[in-house]
Amino acid sequence: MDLHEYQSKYRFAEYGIPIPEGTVAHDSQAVYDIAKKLCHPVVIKAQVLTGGRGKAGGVRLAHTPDEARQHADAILGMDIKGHTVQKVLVDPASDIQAEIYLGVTNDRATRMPLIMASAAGGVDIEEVNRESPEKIIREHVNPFLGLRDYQIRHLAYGIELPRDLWKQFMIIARGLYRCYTESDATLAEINPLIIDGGGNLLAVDGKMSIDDNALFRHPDLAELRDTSAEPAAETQAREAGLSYVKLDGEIGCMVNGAGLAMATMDMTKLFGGSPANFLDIGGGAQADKVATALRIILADPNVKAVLFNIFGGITRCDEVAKGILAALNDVSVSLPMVVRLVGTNEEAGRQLIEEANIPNMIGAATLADAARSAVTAAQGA
Amino acid sequence: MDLHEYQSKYRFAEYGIPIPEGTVAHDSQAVYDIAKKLCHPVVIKAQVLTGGRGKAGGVRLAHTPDEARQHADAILGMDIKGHTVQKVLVDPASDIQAEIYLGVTNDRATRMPLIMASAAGGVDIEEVNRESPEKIIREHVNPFLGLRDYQIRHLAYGIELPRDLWKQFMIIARGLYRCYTESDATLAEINPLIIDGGGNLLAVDGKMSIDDNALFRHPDLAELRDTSAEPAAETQAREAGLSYVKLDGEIGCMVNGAGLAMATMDMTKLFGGSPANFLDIGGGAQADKVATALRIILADPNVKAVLFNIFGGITRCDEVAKGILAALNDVSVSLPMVVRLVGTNEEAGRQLIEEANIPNMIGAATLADAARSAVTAAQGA
Amino acid sequence: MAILADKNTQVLVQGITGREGLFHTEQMIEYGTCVVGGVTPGKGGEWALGKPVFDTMKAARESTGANASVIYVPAAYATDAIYEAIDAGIELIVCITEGIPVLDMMKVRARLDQSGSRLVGPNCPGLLTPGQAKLGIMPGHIAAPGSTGVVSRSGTLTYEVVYALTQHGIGQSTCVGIGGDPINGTSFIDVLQMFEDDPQTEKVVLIGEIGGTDEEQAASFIANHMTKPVVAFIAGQTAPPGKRMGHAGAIVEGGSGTAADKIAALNAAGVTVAEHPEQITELLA
Amino acid sequence: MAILADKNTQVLVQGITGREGLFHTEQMIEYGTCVVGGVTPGKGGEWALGKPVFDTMKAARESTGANASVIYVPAAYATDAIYEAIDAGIELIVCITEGIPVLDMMKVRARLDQSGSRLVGPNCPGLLTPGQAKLGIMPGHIAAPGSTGVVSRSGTLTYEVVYALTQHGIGQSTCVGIGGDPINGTSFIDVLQMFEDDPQTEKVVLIGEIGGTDEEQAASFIANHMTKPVVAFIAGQTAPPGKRMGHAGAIVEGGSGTAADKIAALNAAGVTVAEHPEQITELLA
Repeated sequence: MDLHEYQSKYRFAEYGIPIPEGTVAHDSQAVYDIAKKLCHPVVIKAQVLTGGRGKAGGVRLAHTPDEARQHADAILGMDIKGHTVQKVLVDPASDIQAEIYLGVTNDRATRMPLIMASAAGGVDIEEVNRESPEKIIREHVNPFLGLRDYQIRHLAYGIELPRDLWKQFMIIARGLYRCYTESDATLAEINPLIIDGGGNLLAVDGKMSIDDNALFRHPDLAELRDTSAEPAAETQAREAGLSYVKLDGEIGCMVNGAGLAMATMDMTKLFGGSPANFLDIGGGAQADKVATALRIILADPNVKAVLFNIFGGITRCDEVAKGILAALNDVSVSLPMVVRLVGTNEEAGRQLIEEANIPNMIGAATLADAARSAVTAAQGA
Repeated sequence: MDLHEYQSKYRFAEYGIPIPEGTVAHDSQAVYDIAKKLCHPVVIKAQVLTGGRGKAGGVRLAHTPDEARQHADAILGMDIKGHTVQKVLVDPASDIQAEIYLGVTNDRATRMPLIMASAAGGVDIEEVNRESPEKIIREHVNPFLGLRDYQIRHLAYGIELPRDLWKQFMIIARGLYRCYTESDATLAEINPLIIDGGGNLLAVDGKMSIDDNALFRHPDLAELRDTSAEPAAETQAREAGLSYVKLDGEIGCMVNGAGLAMATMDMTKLFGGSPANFLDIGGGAQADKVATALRIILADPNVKAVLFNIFGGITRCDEVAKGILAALNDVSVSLPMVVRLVGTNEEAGRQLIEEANIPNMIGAATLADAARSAVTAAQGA
Repeated sequence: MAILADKNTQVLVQGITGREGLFHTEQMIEYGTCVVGGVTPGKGGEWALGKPVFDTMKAARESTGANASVIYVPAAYATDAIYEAIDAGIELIVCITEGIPVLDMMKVRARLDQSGSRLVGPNCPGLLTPGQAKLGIMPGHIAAPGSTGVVSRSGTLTYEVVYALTQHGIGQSTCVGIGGDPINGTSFIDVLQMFEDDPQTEKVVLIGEIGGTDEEQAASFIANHMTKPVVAFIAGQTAPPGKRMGHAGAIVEGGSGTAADKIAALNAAGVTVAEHPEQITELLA
Repeated sequence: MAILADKNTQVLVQGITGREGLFHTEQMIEYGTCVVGGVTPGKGGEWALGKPVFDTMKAARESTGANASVIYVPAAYATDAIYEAIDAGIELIVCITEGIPVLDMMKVRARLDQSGSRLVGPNCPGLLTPGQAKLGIMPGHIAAPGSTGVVSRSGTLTYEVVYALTQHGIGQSTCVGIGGDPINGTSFIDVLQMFEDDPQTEKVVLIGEIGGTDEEQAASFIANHMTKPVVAFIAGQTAPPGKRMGHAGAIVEGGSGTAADKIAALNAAGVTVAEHPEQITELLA
């Protein structure tokens, strides 16, 4: 789960990290008031859970409250990569002398937390990593010992941080690491961490991602989830215990198991189509879950055909077929549907689907057949 | 540093461990008031930092406030192994159905914390350990992972704790372990942890020792030190940075280094004497430290002779000699003194001592000579 | 022979009296797995499916002499169950549980590295040695004994492949689901090494997916240390970067971990990569 | 030959610009120890006693190629210094610092066990290979080269013994103070093994004290694994139980750890135990 910039920064502040004294606003009048109160040039920043808002015009500098209001009018409601801007953060503009990157993440390869710093902050750190990886100083953290002061010094030394800022940097890095572990984050980064005109460090932009698996022990963080910012279908799916990701294609996929779902998506591509979504309905195939999944798939106007690919393992295929048929009593589907059932009792399952004799539903024996049929059906629809 | 029973139990309570709702009192009127308020039979317990208070009559049951006052009169001011009782804990008497032992300590051999439980609580656990070690269930704790619930269950299972008490026991054991680590304790024990008439667990007696080396990060615990309960000389020594332990013999020892100090004590015994103290003056031998040490030694009326044994390593023996002589200007010593200086510049050091021509001070070349002389001097004094 | 488990493996079930645990224990027993007991705290002394239930793994291990365990306990308690199994000296621990936080798994891995235990999973279907033993939730009847080893990060995708193999007369030595989480106990390389050393195994199927660099590491291992032929499949070629596809491990992180990178690495290592799961059977023939 | 350190050992001093660090570094250099630099956070780039000062051990190690370090930093920072030295890949770490909390040392030990580093100390005088190198605070001139190895938990008591040996013409291969804390990096057994393996060492002096069971373990090791003669001395025969005698390690805990027990164990192992320190010289002759 990703946090907004303002949520991340407010959380950083709880760990002693200095942030600009900004405020979130939902309308331009509030932006005007905040700018007036700050009595300082302000930056108005779109709060959306996606990258590239700067290029999209979602970050603007205003010298007067009036200008702030105008910018807010422009930004609020703006669409950035499919996300509608519903709130902005109004921060006092900073006098930026230098931009540093500081981030903690999970390193899968070493199975340890990794803290990274770079003097080349303010830009996309992945680009820095690709183009000049030596500009990123890295320290792996022993999960039992936590981040040690000497590791922070190693970072400060590596990025050639002026000696008089080491103490501030130490407090910030310690805070960021504690924030990362105590939040069960998979990413906690400050970019940029600036040196301002007064020679102080300030976390001007921040980002956090929380481990979804750990939300059960962080009810306060779980509450920060901004469902208004995510497609309604994803919210609906999560609440139903389905795993759903919207994509751009025309073939709606309903599969049990994440790996099989990805393989099914890949298969539609292989045969010249393209998947409209990733959707894992999990174990079994109870009618109500199938029905919810169908509704979510059909709500996507791009979808031209639906592909069911269910492996009957512990749950038998005849039961799965019954689940699908029961769901179709609830949800009316006019689009073509391709059903592939495989595994235990697959013959019986297929027979049930055939006997139901649903005109817009066809069976398939192999995954290749199923994908081919779905692509053909989508093209014909 | 040892904590009093009441200090230990109050601390346990902060970690969710149930304790009797008792109060500490310094005089018998307060004891009367507490007993009256509790409206229940009470136990009056001497708070002294030594064992065996029960046998000494320092723990008594009272059924009425008047009886409580009488017992308090008897206990307050009592001498228990050299400690004067200055306060008592007044606890409501418990209905004891069973007595359990539960303790956490550092196990030097495995270098891990060790948690132990026994159904044979209420008595000296070291005796249980000697006589029937199988009655003590032990779990070593990985210092990085902390005490895990399954380890607590292993203890509960091992001591055959009734199943309906497991949940309470879990909370208590978790609390005790947290209390142990967060206090940097070397020992945290509940003995007995009783099952009362209502079928609940209750920590009726408790004991904690804190790692002196860790007090720098526990100012709250450092403040709990009860200097009124320890011999004045030990307080004085600690404040001067000396390491001092009073013993029963007649030869006052002043040595630099703990190992050498113990060897010196042993040596007096070997030659038929006995040490009045352990005293390590640490590195070097500045005049003011020597003077303080001398005052502490001389304050002990049993002391009949003083033995200096100083190894001049980094500090040269002539400097040590000067320090001793300067201290003698401050402190007048009428008892016989034996001085042995060994190591760097020992000749020069000895010469200085001889030239000072102090009538009651004699030099010695070897440790054996020094000890023999001191024993003879003490016997003659 | 086979790898990891066979008919002599003596299995304890952690969480045996839970809904999941009970259901799958029954399936394991039906399959012929030597289940010797189980653990559910607070239920020691009871019986489940004719097997003794213990309060702690230590007691269970001492009473039964088991050398393996399968964990079916909720995520909040699963790491404790793993540590308990390690402390009890269990050699093979299979953790089915899904949803263990990453930071917890980092500590589990560090603890495992200092122990004599092997962990398979978490968030995995477990493992199956056809005709001998089933530790986990793989449907037993889809498999058949043979000489092809299967190792996978996936669940139903593995079943799909194993079932296809069986239907085409290609039996399996052992099928191992290592799990889809970013940090797990056993890697592709660990299992590949075992297959390489196992006389029964002649060919290997590797089923990977996007995210992380396990497949790339496997490719390098295959190139340098394996003599047996490997056929691979990588799921997630159409997954967009940065999105979580069900498995916590299946996030394409910053340019690395894409299907294309993995396929390229495997091809470079001389591994045949199937275009789709059903092609695996052809490529093995 | 000798053990642990010789004239080729390249030493970094952690806390080189502190009062203690500076004083003892000077003494170490004077003795001929190959000190190649030091670390004091925030003073990187400066020089101390003609040696370069670095901000971090990693930088110091990379610049100098040092393989040993001596730590003279206050107790509150000493564990961090140890971890830093381990992470920098230092093979021999000598920690002089006194007063490190026991719980911290438990973690240090667990970390050490997974590393390639050896720690001597903390709360120790360090080690001395006469005529070659001095890592710590032992007065250099009290020792002389020879074939007797000395290992001790004590400070000045060690000096006393070493000095007596030297005065009686008995030179030392290496003198090692392992420190008086309840938990330390190197045990008697570790050092005894090294002396047993060291061709230069012919006899060994072991100086123990009350508390713990290190001497008992040493006795069992000597009985089973040592061919070279060992003479021992145990301090603290007159210490009352339960009282802390300066060293945190010197507490007689619950009946075990007494001098009598230790002497009995050593005697049973065939070790000659001196009645007093000065007798050691006689017993060695």
